[in-house]
Amino acid sequence: MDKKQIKSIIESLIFASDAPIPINKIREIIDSPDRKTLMGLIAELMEEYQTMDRGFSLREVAGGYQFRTKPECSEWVRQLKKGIPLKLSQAALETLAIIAYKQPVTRSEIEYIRGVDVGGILRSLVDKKLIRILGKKEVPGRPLIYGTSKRFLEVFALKDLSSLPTLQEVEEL
Amino acid sequence: MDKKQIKSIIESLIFASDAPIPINKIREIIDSPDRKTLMGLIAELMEEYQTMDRGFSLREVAGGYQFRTKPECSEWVRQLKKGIPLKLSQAALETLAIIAYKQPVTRSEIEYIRGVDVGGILRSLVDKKLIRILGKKEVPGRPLIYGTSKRFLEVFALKDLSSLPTLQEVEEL
Amino acid sequence: MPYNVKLKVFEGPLDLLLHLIKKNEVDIYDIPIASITAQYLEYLDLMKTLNLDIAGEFLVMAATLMHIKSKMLLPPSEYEREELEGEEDPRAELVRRLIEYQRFKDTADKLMSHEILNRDVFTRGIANGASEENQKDLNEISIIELIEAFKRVLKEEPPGKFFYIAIEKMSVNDKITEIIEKMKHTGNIVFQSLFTGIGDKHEVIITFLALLELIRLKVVRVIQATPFGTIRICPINLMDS
Repeated sequence: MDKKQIKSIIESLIFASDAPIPINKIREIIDSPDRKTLMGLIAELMEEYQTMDRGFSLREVAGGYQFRTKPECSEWVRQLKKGIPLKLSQAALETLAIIAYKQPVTRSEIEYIRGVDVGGILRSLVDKKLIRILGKKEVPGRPLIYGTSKRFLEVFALKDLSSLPTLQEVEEL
Repeated sequence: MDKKQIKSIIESLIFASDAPIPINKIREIIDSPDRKTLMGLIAELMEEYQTMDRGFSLREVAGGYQFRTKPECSEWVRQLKKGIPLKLSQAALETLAIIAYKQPVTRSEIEYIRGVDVGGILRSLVDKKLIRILGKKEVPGRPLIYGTSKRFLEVFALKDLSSLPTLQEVEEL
Repeated sequence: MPYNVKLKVFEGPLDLLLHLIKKNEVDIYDIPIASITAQYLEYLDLMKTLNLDIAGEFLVMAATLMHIKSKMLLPPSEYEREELEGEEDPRAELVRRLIEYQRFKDTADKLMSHEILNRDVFTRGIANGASEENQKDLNEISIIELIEAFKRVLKEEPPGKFFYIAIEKMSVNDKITEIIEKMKHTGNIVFQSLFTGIGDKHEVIITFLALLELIRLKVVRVIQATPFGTIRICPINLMDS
């Protein structure tokens, strides 16, 4: 197979997958190029879509690759979808941010930072699949510990947890 | 809006639609060009995808437009779909839940709780390696006793069974 | 004359304090505690006047503020001064918490400025038919769903099925007899099997005590062939006894 062909197969796989497709999954299916070459080809594709002025582009999210519509088109696509976009209250968002940076974290640790009870909020974040229960902490009382989910990465278009923006120092209020 | 922009919006709509999108639906959302112009733009897009050597193309199907992977790639796309994600029915999930919380448990104990035969479900859960046979119960008839497996812990990302949250803990969230 | 009160909703006492610090344009590292405390209490009063529920956390913070204030007002005694040598500012803990909280507030805002799925960007549309028969992808089932399934099952249990069992507290002697009887039938028994089917903590304890007693009386021997392997209980000349 030539490069062009491989690239079009990669595209078809990413396109056909229901969820972000990890590079290893692509390699399982087309085993010819080595990992490094494959990554290079995907990078080329991403570059092409970025410059091509199409309605969607190729993105790296949640440990895989996925086509997503471009933000410039959001106004129109929203009309098509009509679904309610994810609604998060300020309280839920703050809680989510704390969990993202402090995971694995217990409820009482979150409450110490926020200064308020977070019971209902945790429940709703679990229901929205943005966070998940990781297990129990090995301390007396064995409280549940929480972390963010793969869905969290998908929703906030993050490659992985290390691509979270760095927690900034507060310089001035 | 210039032509390029309209074309990219059309693309984003076709891409994001759950089903082939009819031209009238596109016009409802972007109302500026007349029907004829719009059809011309779509024809241009179809032409572009045909010549572009991408992994998918724009097709007119079932009274609408839809992106579809190219036939040349079908061999690989089929493999993607083949890697069946393990699916669980509601009944299977409930049975799994009973085993998780009541283990070690016999088939008749599960059936007593669920009120229906669970033979088939138990077999499929064993096949999926989510539960395993722990042994036989020391009662007349020596029925098999079931418990969850290591794979079960992996799926739910639990360190061990004692990390399984209790009903009460979830209620308190 | 009616007047409008614009009452900002605060996420909690820390949020309110940050607001007051910003409003007064004071240095967070040198909070004028008396005046900030006064304004904080004023706000709580306003909430009371408007019949708003004041969450307990706001009251706890009020107490904390007043405690800090008193610590800063009272000149330490000679004795305390020595004690206080090298001790930190009474406000330090609060300042740390405020700064930590502000960091997460900023981060939360930053998260919202990301390209958010189904708000700014969308994935390829997937036909609804794909999820046949309510089947759930195993990779997507959370523990919570497992628990919800269990709760559903418990709830669905027909009420007629419940019956009461008079709890009869078993004695250690009863249990000893039961274990010996069991061994007469089956010879060796697996340790775990002593506990299967026991729903009640009392009986678990009794069973264990009975086993200890049997070992002490040298009626049984406990064997484990490999570490973490199956523990077996074997009778010693059971027939003679």
